Amino acid sequence: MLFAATLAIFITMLLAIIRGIVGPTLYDRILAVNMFGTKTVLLIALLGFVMGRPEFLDIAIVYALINFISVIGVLRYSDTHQFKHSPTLEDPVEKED
Amino acid sequence: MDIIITISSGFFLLVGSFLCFSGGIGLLRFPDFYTRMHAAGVTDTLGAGMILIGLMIISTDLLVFSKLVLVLLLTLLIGPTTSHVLAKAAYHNGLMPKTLNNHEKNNAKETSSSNP
Amino acid sequence: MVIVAFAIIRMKDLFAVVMLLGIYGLISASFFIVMDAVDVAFTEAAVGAGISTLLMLVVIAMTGRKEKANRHKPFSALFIVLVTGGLLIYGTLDMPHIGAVDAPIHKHVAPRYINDSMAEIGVPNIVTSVLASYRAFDTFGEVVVIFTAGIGVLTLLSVARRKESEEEISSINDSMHEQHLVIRIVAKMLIPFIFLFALYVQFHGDFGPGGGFQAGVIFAAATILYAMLFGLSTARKVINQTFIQLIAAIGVLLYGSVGIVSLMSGGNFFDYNVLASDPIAGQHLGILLIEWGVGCTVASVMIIIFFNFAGRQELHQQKERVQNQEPS
Amino acid sequence: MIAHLPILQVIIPLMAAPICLMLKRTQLVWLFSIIASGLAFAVSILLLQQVMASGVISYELGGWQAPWGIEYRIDKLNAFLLLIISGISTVVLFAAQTSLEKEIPKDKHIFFYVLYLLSLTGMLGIVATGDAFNVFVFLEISSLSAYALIGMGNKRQALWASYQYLIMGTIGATFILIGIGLMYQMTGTLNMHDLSQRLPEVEQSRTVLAAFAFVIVGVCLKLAMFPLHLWLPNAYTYAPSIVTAFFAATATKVAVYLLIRFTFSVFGFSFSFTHIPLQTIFMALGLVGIFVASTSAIYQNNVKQLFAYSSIAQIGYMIVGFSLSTVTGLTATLLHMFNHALMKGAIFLALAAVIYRVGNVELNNLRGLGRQMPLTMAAIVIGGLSLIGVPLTVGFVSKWYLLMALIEQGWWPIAVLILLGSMLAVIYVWRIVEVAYFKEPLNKNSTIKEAPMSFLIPIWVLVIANIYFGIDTRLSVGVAEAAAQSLFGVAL
Amino acid sequence: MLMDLFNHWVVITLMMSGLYIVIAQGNLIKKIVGLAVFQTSVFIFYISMAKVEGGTAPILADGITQYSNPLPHVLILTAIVVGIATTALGLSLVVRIKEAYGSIEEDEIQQQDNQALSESNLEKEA
Repeated sequence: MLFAATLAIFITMLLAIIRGIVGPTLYDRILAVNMFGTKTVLLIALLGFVMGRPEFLDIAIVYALINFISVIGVLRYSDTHQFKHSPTLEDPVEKED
Repeated sequence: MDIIITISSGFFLLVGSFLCFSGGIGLLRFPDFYTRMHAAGVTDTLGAGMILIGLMIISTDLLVFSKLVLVLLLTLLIGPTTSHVLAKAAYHNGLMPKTLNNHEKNNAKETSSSNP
Repeated sequence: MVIVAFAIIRMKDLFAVVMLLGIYGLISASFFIVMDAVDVAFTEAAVGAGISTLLMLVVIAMTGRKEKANRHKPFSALFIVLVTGGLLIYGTLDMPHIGAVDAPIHKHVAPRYINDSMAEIGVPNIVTSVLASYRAFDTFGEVVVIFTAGIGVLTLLSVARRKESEEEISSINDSMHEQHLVIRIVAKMLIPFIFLFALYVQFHGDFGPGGGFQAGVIFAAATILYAMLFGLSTARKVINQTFIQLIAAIGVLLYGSVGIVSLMSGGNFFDYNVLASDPIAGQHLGILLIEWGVGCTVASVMIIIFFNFAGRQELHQQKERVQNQEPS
Repeated sequence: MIAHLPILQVIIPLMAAPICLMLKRTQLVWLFSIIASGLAFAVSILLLQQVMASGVISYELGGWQAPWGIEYRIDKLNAFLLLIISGISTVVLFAAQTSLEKEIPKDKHIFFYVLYLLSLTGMLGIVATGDAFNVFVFLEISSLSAYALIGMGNKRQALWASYQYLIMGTIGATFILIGIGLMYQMTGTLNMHDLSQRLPEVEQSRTVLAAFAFVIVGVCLKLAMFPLHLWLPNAYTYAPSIVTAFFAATATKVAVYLLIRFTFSVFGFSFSFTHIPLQTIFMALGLVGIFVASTSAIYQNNVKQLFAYSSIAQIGYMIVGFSLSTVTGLTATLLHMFNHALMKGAIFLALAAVIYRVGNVELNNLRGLGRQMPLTMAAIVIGGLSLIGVPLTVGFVSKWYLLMALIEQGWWPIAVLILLGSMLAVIYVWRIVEVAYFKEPLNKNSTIKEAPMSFLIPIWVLVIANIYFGIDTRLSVGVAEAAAQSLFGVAL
Repeated sequence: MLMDLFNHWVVITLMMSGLYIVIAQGNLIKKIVGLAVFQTSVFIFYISMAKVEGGTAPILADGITQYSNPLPHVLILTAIVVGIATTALGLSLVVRIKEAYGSIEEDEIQQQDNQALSESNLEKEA
């Protein structure tokens, strides 16, 4: 049962990576990283149980924190003026497809 | 007694992983950024919660149980906040959501370009 | 993993590269977990995925996002890369297989660590016992490396700050407030918890994954979160520059003085058995002090590095704001 | 306390660095770092005497036996190196205070001394340690502080030079890390002495060959040997002149020591010279390095760049001596390390004095300096002469031993090439002499006074040492000879 | 047999891609990212060396006999910290270069340097 869950999580992470690489706008990539982060937290929790070593949960907590801080960092420094026009720059791309 | 535990944890794990999986697919297939946001945000918190509850049921000693509760609380707190901040920053920087009228404009453009 | 690496090569937009580097760090950390390297996964997650991505972001905010066209020289680079790659693959042909129990490294030095580290040092986490006692000098060298990096960044980036007046700080504070309302409330709840968690990791290093480095990095991550959300100037008021430099120096000195004390009382440089009455208590005391020294240095150096980078970034923003006002 | 000398050698400058950070006034920090460096120099002299008397000293850190804990192994080779490094650093520190006023902003002086002491610790740590991974850690300490120090130069090219040095240095260090990893995988131990005993068994496997190749390439990158020397000229030219004086005399020597330590002590003499045609490769690269570097030195306008290229040429001489793989060849290399440190130290310190007075070292700005700054220019001339290898100077001794080693092997054509190389050196030294003494100064009423005393004392200490060791070679040749024999005789 | 060494070959491809980025790409930040990729792949190489089949994480727990080797973990902890130190220093140099040269493209900086050099030669002849 645990193994099935780890497999599902692993596939979702792959999907997140694809979105991360393809993602047209800047915010798609941030979303992909955020989703990837939360999924890794789950993966580690599951691995902890699969491998029978419950100490892994400390790492899961750290993961969640670091993911939170890096997403905040990304957003905090992404609203400086260089990025102001670049999302709209990419916007026309958005509208065409 | 432990049969019930394994069944219920199995049930939670299955539902949780299905939710996460659907979130992943939603992330790829949805056309616009905000719809993807919706897919990812919802399944993140709910799917994670379900899996963690599933793990809690089969966890053996108290220390592991308390850590799992901690992780659950954290994900429930962090998940929505990050989605909120992400959406606000995106909107703030002028990423217009693809609303219905955009569609009409595009269709109008396509139809007008196609028929003359 | 490999997909991400090739994506980084192809990617032009620097911002995406940093994002992919974050993902790359996360994948390698989860790989370490699968490979039973718990402490390493801990540090890689906190440092590789967290701090380095943040630093890169601050630098990109200053230097612009787009990367110019590729250079014409990929062939000679490809040649060098292929030669080294070939040499490496040639080297791996005789390597013991992954997980082979009879590989030489498991026979010569390591069994002693595994079997009698409990008897000699009494610390369950073998990695911490090797890190802090058998090879304590390596970790001392490492603390000095971090200290050098902190001083290096200070020399390159430290900018003489003019004294901001009181109301200017509060004006920034208000503008920040209405901009990030939700996040500040959540952060107010989370930051004390993160500090507590950092201390837990610091003292938990003997039993589970954790120790000085990880605690220092988490502590610094919490301060960085505070500085990002509540404005750099308020953060500087909470932790001023000279105080942080002092703590970094004290951390290194604490670590070194543990060695000197064991030197004075007869043992060799990092010999903890001499510290207390019986050897085991001496080892515990030595490891605790060393972890504490490492934690102080790493936390203060990470804070120094981030404050300098963010300070320099704010300087840029003020310059740009001035430029925008002049022409318009 | 005598038993703990090996560790004190590294700990004194290391503990001095954070303490310097706490002291507030630069005057105090300068004095404190001179005391620390002087103590390190005294410890290295004591160590040398102890080693010459009682052979190899082994010091287990933390009380654990060799392969488990980290072990400091001092034999004649690294005691000799420790002496050179700490000696040069103490002398260079004397001139640091005055030279910094003109080159580094006031608030950064304390950071300069802290980084200076840290790079000194890194180098002493590399030379003293007997543990392979510890070499990597201290290598990082010395190179990180080197990047920061070079980055402090006041011209903007300093930043670019430091960046290039960082990229190449980190690649070199990571190559060494890969090499150590491969070696560890095949033998299971990190201690160099233990490695040298366990490597012969696994010598045939390809992994050890790959490990050897990686370590050698990594060290050659740090060594700025001919094909991999691109970072050195810019780094030494644009760095603050005190940093150039310190690094020119010591940094590359530490890398040569690493090369010798890995090929002779760790991999064993038989493996490294018979298995791979190391001899011919290094000989060829060394010779080509000498000629290319000397010719490019001739066309330089900036005198600091000129002597940076000449340093690459001198390293070429060391590589040629090393590639002979005979006792006299190795003695010639060790001797040349000692002599080159003295020569380059004197020349770059004198250039620091010129920069202090004139502001820059473009060749045409040195016109007529012979009369205005007689003592400094005399030091440069004597340093140049010993570079060429004129009798009665230190350079002559090392050239003489190199030629003897070559003739002993019967390769007299290479000996002729070496003499040709020194002729090239004559050309670029003559260029300076001609400009300084036989050209009239540009503006007649230029009031350039002689360099202050704080420069002249260290310069002339080095110049006198240059001449003294040219005549009385008991110390330098004796120790070099003994070290070479010990390397050939027993592997460590 | 092939499967066991597969892990090493993955590590080598990562190392080579990191090295390629450092050498071929012009942008200074891209070089530092390449350096980070290169160093992380070396860490993975060390850790995959330490794994023992069926061994668990090196934390002593009763009832478990087979542990994987703790020594490479210690080495890697040091190497990660060294990696982050080099990245931090490299990034601070990039910031200073951006201010001094106005650009972070390698060939533009080289061009500005050569220009400065040729100007100084010109005024020497004049």
